[in-house]
Amino acid sequence: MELYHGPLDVKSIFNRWLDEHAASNYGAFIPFVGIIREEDDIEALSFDIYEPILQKWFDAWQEKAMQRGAIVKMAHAIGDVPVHTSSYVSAVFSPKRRVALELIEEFVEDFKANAPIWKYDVKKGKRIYAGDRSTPMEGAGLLK
Amino acid sequence: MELYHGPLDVKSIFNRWLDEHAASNYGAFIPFVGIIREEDDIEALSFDIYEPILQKWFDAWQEKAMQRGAIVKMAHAIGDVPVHTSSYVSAVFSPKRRVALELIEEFVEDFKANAPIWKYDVKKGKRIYAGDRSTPMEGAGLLK
Amino acid sequence: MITVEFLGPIGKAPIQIEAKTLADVSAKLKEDAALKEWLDKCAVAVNDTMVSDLSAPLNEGDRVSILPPVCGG
Amino acid sequence: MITVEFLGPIGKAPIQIEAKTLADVSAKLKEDAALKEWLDKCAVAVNDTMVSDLSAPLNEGDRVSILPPVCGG
Repeated sequence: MELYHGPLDVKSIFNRWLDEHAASNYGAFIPFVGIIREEDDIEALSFDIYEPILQKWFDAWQEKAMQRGAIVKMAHAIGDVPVHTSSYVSAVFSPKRRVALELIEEFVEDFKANAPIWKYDVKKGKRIYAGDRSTPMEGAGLLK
Repeated sequence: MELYHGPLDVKSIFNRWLDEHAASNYGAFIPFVGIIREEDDIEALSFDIYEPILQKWFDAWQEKAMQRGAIVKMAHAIGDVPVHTSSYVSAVFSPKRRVALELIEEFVEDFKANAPIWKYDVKKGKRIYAGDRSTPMEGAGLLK
Repeated sequence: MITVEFLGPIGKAPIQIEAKTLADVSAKLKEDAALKEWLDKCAVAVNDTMVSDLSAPLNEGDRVSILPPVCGG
Repeated sequence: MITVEFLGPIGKAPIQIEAKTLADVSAKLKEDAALKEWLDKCAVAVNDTMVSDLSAPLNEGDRVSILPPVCGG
């Protein structure tokens, strides 16, 4: 798992992951690249991350992937990420196509729902919590 | 659609596709990279392609993707592709994550079933048709 | 005359035959025992368009392609 | 004493309180009207492990994290 301040250098991350596994004998590699869309007059999105729990979430996924013979990779931005740049890259390497297609979907969707990352719109230099696009994590409301 | 003789230069294809759409305002980019696995004592896989029908298949998919606000990309190798190198790269660019995840799966699976491409194992320099791993195309058996 | 071409692993040179429909093509190809085993699992295109109707008329100069089972990627 | 920290957009500094269980933490946090609206939708971790049991005992020095709705990617 890799965290960066500011936008991701997608090409170098992708190229490095490919090099790392050039001889690992995986048959399928599926990256997912998330790019900040220009919409609603935002200049950027901005992210807070709570790393200890994100790392545990990721490690549990790595375990799950390995049980299916695959591995997962992930990079995410911290702080401001301008429109048309990337905040998030994840990937699956797997011996087989089917497992890779299933895993990338499950991994990305679970990431959206349960990775401890908070998103803000940046408008005129101000950070506004994207509460309406956010999802309560599993078990939310315990203290209510 | 791009066809190459021999293995694909995955990095340069990926980097070029990213550059082409750097300002297209897509929010999700999902490539699929197929890599030749070392197994069954093969040195390489080898491919025949019938381009006119592949192009039509691809154009129909592009149409379908555009109706969902997305686009598809594809590169494939012709001839021999040594183990641990890539024969196939495809991708979806889409405004939204969900459409991208759905399209890449449908696109890759339909490609497997209906793209006019024939695969051969290469063992000791000999090309052996991979008939047992091949799928009859839609409408097969018409002339039987 | 129409042309019949055999794609990928079939490994047979194109042939020219007289045929008014794909049913005629089918009858002609079945005369070749080596081809017969392929026909069960092959799809068919006419002038690079996939077809599913045996009785559609063929025209002089049409090109029929025989497509064996595929496995791209 | 245990520490309660508020992650992401809640924007509140950590506090130290006496609590034997998360039920005690809940009672204490509800005294703050500004926090009450968050509690409905926040998940909870103890020492960086997500928890779902209000009655599990807390130990001296434990760290309770309050996690508001997320949106990575």
